[in-house]
Amino acid sequence: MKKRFLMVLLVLMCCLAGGVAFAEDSVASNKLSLDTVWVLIAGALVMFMQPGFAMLESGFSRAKNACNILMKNLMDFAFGSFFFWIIGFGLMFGAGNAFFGTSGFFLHDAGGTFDSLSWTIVPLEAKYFFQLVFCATAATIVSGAMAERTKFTAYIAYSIVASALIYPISGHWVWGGGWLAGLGMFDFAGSTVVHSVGGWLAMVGAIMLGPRIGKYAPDGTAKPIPGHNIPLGALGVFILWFGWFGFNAGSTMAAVADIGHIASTTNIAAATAAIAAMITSWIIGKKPDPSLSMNGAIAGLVAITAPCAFVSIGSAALIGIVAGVLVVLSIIFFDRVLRIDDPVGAISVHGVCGAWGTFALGLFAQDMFAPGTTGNGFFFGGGLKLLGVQSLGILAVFAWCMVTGFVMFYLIKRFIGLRVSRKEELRGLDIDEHGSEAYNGFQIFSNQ
Amino acid sequence: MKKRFLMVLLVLMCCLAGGVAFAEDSVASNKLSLDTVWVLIAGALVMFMQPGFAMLESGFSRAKNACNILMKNLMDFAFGSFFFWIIGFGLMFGAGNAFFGTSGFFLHDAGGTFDSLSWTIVPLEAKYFFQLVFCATAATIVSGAMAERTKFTAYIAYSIVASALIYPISGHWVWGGGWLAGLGMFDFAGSTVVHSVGGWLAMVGAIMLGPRIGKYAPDGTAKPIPGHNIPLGALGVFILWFGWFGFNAGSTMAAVADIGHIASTTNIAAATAAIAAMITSWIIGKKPDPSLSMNGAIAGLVAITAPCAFVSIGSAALIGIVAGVLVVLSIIFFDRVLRIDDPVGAISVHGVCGAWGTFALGLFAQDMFAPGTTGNGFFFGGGLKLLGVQSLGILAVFAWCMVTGFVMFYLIKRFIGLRVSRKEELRGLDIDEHGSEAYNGFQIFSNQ
Amino acid sequence: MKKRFLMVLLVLMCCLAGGVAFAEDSVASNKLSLDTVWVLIAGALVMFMQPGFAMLESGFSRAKNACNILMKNLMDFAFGSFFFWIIGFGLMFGAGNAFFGTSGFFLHDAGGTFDSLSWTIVPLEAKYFFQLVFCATAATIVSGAMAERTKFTAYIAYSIVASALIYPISGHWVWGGGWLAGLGMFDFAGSTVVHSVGGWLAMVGAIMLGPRIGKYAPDGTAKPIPGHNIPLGALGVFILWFGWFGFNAGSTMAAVADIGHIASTTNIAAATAAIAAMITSWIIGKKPDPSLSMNGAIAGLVAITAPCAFVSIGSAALIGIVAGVLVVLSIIFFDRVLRIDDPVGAISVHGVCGAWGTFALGLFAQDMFAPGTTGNGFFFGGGLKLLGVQSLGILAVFAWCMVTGFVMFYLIKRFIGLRVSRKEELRGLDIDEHGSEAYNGFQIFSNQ
Amino acid sequence: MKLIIAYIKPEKLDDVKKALSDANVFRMSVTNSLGCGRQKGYTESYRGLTSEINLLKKTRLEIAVNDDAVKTALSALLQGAQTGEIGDGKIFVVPLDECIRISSGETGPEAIG
Amino acid sequence: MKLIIAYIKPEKLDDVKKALSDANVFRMSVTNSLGCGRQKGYTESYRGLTSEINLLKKTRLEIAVNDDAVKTALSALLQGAQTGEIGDGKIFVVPLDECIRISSGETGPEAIG
Amino acid sequence: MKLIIAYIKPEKLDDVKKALSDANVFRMSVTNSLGCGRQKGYTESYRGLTSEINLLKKTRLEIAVNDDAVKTALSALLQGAQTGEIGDGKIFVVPLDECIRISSGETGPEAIG
Ligand SMILES: Nc1ncnc2c1ncn2[C@@H]1O[C@H](COP(=O)(O)OP(=O)(O)O)[C@@H](O)[C@H]1O
Ligand SMILES: Nc1ncnc2c1ncn2[C@@H]1O[C@H](COP(=O)(O)OP(=O)(O)O)[C@@H](O)[C@H]1O
Ligand SMILES: Nc1ncnc2c1ncn2[C@@H]1O[C@H](COP(=O)(O)OP(=O)(O)O)[C@@H](O)[C@H]1O
Repeated sequence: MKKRFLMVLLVLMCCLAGGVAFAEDSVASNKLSLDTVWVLIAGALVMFMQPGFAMLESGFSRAKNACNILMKNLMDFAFGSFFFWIIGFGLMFGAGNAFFGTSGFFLHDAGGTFDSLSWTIVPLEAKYFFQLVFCATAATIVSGAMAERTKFTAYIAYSIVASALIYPISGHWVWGGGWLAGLGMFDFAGSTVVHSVGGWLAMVGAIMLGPRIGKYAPDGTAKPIPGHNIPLGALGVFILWFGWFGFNAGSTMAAVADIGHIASTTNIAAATAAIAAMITSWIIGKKPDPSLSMNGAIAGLVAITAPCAFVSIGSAALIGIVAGVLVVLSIIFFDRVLRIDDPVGAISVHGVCGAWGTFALGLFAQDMFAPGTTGNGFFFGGGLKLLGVQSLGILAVFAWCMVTGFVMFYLIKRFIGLRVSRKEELRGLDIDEHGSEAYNGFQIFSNQ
Repeated sequence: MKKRFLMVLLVLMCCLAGGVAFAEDSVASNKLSLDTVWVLIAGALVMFMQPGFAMLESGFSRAKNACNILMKNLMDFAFGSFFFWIIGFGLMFGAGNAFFGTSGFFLHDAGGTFDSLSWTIVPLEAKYFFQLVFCATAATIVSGAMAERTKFTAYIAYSIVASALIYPISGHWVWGGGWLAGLGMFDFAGSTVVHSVGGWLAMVGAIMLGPRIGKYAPDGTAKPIPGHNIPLGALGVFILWFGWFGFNAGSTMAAVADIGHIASTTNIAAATAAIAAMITSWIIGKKPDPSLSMNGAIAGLVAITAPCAFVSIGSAALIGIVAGVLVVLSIIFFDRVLRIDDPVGAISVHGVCGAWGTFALGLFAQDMFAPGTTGNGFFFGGGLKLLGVQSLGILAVFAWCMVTGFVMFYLIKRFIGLRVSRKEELRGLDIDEHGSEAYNGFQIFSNQ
Repeated sequence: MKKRFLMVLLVLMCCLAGGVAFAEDSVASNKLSLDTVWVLIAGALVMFMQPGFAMLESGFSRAKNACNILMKNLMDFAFGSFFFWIIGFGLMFGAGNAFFGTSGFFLHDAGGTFDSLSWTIVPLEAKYFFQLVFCATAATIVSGAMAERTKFTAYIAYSIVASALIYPISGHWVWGGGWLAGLGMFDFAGSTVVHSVGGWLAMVGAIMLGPRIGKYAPDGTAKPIPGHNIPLGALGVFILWFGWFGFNAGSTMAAVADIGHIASTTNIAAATAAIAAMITSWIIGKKPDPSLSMNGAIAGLVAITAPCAFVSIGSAALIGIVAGVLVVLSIIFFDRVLRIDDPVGAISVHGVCGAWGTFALGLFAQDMFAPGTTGNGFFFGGGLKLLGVQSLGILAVFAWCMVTGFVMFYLIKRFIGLRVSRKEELRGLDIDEHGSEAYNGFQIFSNQ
Repeated sequence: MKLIIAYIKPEKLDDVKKALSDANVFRMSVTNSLGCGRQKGYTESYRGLTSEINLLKKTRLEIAVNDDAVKTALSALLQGAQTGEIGDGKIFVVPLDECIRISSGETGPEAIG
Repeated sequence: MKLIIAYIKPEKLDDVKKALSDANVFRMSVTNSLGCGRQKGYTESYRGLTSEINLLKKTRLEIAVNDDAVKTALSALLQGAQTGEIGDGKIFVVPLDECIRISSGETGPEAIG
Repeated sequence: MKLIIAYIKPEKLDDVKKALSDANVFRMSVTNSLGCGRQKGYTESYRGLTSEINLLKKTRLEIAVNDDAVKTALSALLQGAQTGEIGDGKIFVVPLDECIRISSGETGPEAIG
């Protein structure tokens, strides 16, 4: 029966083309089909980053909380898909003011509603699908930093607010034709729009929760709480790296030859960042640390997300190296100096390196890669203007996340409660929140 | 050397086009290439659902049977690939009568043999590859319901019969130009053709096997037998969700802009079903159950498979909600009332929700999405006709699977033996069937 | 801001087309875009084979070395990405002599530098990305054979030398317009160029390391050292199978309809090889062995890699069957007769079956699949010429790997040290090399 | 007071627990262990190599009881675990000098139950 | 000499180790075990079916001490593990006839520490 | 009858089993445990933070023997497990009041083997 369906589609396409000759019509329809195929595949790859995060986060925390983390990752995607359809997409891309969209809820296009996305010819629903998986990425980042002590209901509430309101609004500023876009800020695939938003919300969440029991000795020294399944975590990292080709190269939202360049910059930044993080951890800790090296790879990917289309492979390698060093130092800084307990390093990886990547765009951008857009960055003679706007964007989004994050988590704390009881935390969230065990039958030491 | 190869290909294509001018020729060849690329990628995504099932099924059963389940999943795909090439594809799509194809074995095209697939322009082998991975999906569903007690040889025998005969024949009715297609039944990507077939065969298998030792107390109350590796199961669920974009959107078998719509309906149904299943499990069991919520996501995907191209996003959300509630109730019903032991819930997820999805097509279809095909469903003023045909299709396939399933499993029981010995079941199938252990060195309680 | 970027791109494309009419221009640009999309997606799939190897190798070795293997797999890809950009790609595809390229380092194209890749129209960076992931595949194969006893620093050194020098140079001979290409050797996607290189280097490494403690009893009999996580290994196998569709079908480096054929031959060879390996292991060991069956699937994929575009589905099935039998016999031969300790079977899977696949091309090739390239193989009346050249290629690459492998590992042994201490090996490399444990909290027997 | 250590077949744990609780013995501690007894092992193979597994999986119980309860506990254990086949397991009885309930500090016979 | 077997709450292990080392007891062996005591279990559910988990996770310590050290060891154990709640655990003291240090072959009281 | 409890290095298990079977001791039960002895631990690091691991992995054997076999069993254990280094492990011998073979109900010395 697909047969009849396809024929009708064909006829429809011909109709769309009106009086135009057949050959031209097909050229255009081929282009449309190709762009849609590319956006859809890239979107599916980004969707696949969800298990990447789920495996990474559960592998890097303790066995007794594994089910809980998996449920959070599954459910934030489910709720996000729903609420981004109802509200988020409209707020982000619908016609409105410089601060948020005021139309386009339920994907309702009253004509011109989604002009902010008219630069890509793919159908509206393809746009929604692609943007949705980005939203879900931002939302899911937070679960890692809040792992092992957050109430399940509180997390659900957070994920709805973040997908429906917080992420779309700051997203509107940069990608929805809002005020930051107007000022000339660039963030190709979302170092700031996606990752920093996730990272900063993660920071607020981790602060308001406080550290896990046993994380800090009475004298304040940090203690390691090792992850229970490093192979699972490593799988997550590789899946994320894989999905990132959809994330960055797909952000063209059109099938253009330029995606070869983007894939190369993306890959090299991840590679150099992994190397740099490994070496940094080696110097600091005397041994090459697996989990920090893996964080390094992700940090490089986060950092190259904003500039991937605007910088050379060499610049990308440098951006990656800085991200790799930065992420290790930042993790140690948050862990030991600020004493914010972030089990998987989400704040440093996504918040800090997202900011670095956005800033690096202002340093390394070269006009030749996308003539007439970013212009040259600081290192290529472009002066401080671009750098200034980028910095402003970083700060604005930081401030936005701080304020809304604190309000949101405060209200959740007040009305739902943010943290599980001491007893529940000691026994593990899996049992009390879900009545489940992740590894039934395995004999596991549970003295933490 | 690929160079020479490519040049030759180019020349060949030009020849194919005959006297047509170059521009037109390339438009057509671009279309052909694009369609083939899309079908191939979608097919690879569907193939990737194999590890999705393998991880889900092994994670949701006990450690002592993990190798066995993995072997079954690997081998049913291997045997399926082989026998679908030899027999299955011809039976399903070859020219023949209203009940099965009688030609096209070994992909032999005698000219017009595969007219039932002429609505897609991709090469025959691309069609075979894409249809093969669908066949393998149907076959592999059964291993979950029959897990932890089926003889390996019996399962191999089953998988050959199912891939070579049972699946292709009912598939012919709907997709191969058979009698159900003639009546006007629609099943876009296979809620019935693929999933229900798998689910109903799973039911027959589970009935004929009987429950696992310890599943039912002497008084008949069902006891939980928890899965041993929920993170692995969750990974499987995410992989399936990912692969489903190939499953549904790829079923266009052509690169058309419509795939954006299909991806959106597919995703929203999975999301709402996961939410609905979680809430249902929460109400019934006082806590949000991870494995049921995961089943929910898959149930939503199964349900939206038939109608994905014909319904709105809103309808898809509703279809998902019903699927999510239904799957939990159905699992409990099969488990406690019918006392059919289905370790991973395959019957409810694929059988029941496959039927629901096919039925829902008759309720929610709207003519506007594929004009001239389904027409409007019951809720959009289309009356009961479509609903009737859909119901007939559901019942016909159900009956087909019952009859052939019982005959097949009866013969297997007779001549090979269906179930392992009590001792083997207690010790685990890994040791007696494969001489292996899944988690060597791990200390695992084995008191079940 | 992507909007502005896209517009500019559009304008650029129009400019590129110069005076050509719009319709034709778009046909060409569509073709370019489509080819690039295909190459990029295929490349991403091949990149995804990295976690495939990582999961397979860590799952098939012991828990105490899991982190170490994962780190090796992560880091060889990171270092490979970097050094293949700097040196490797130029050596392999840059203009030079019959033995290696002498230009094109840092992807610098001085005009005509990369003529050896001019048969594909995708942008240079897309070519780099695609070739890079092939290089990384070759490099990562070795870690499996050297698992559980190699020093981390030694492995890093190996991976740099292999990605920067050894792989690119023999690659140049076949794919870079070197002397083997000149003689008419064919290796479509790299049975020899990629897999045999990895396999033979793995052999040299395993020989120079010596077997793991406890692998051979004092009387020389081989003892099993079972892998610790077979589900993880199985996941790796499925991921590899999935990624292989990118590996083989993507090696067209152009979106052509022929990829349907390639996907079909690739899949059937994997399937028949898995079946053949299972049956062989069944006959020899009385039970169907999971890890050998999984090796069988990979062996089939390796074998079909060279001939996938040049042989029929039937021939592919035969090639797979031979590969499946061969790999089991070879593993046993290396294990018991040669007493080379190869924990995951990398030598047999990649070295031996890579050679078999390259040879099989000379047997089964048929002119009709790529007219004017390979011509007919021996079984189709093509005589011994092709077979001779293929054999020469196999031997030349074997010799190259032996010589360079021994020199490289000798120097590493001399200056870095190749093997960890006895104590470290007994306690596990995770603790002494990385200060980590893979499964924290799990109670694991560690008496091996 | 005695400390009873019993090795039983894993699949018998539920029966044993039932038999014990019928005999009013509710306290116990369970671990798993690998046992080498009269029961023959089985063969495992991996990648074509076989090895004799003669360490079989057993469940280990530790039950501290008062002297007057030893007999009933032992017969309950026997009843729950016995099938008559080789591999049913073993019971060891060790003298117990002292028993302390940590929560209350109680000692001796009162602390056992 | 005595062999002390203690079942404690897993999360108390660090406190217990500290209390013991303060009392100059440095040697011990730790396993985990499932325990059935007075403490009530909790309910687990899986796929809509619930089961009462009455085997709770406990940490098991084995500490061999000389006769003169038994008292201090026991009070250290109590101090480290006690919260006063049900579920704090149990301590069993078993007579120890002999102790041998494998490395040196030393026996008796010298070998314990 | 005695119950011998031995903590040995994991990698010595095969040697010990061989030595025991040479001494005609075939029955035993094996678990793994974490041990705190004289042997120094090692340092583990995770995400830049280090922690001293002083609970080392040991294999724990439980062997019930008749009084006349104690000596041979002990010397076999020593022979199989001894390297002379710190960390070789410890052996504890505990009096065994009773032993019952579950399958047959046999008790005492006959039941041990
Ligand atoms: N002498 C012993 N010392 C320690 N453990 C023993 C001894 N004899 C038996 N066991 C334990 O009891 C388990 C059951 O022993 P088995 O020989 O199978 O019992 P039976 O002799 O009653 O058939 C063994 O696997 C082992 O764990
Ligand atoms: N009689 C006994 N025999 C063996 N183990 C026991 C016994 N009594 C208690 N235990 C162990 O001690 C643990 C703590 O027991 P529990 O009843 O919770 O302590 P309390 O009675 O001090 O509250 C139990 O989980 C069990 O492992
Ligand atoms: N007093 C003790 N009580 C309980 N277990 C002990 C005791 N002494 C040693 N052990 C166990 O024996 C193991 C070996 O002890 P160790 O000090 O390394 O031996 P040695 O003193 O012979 O070098 C320890 O890891 C611990 O498991």
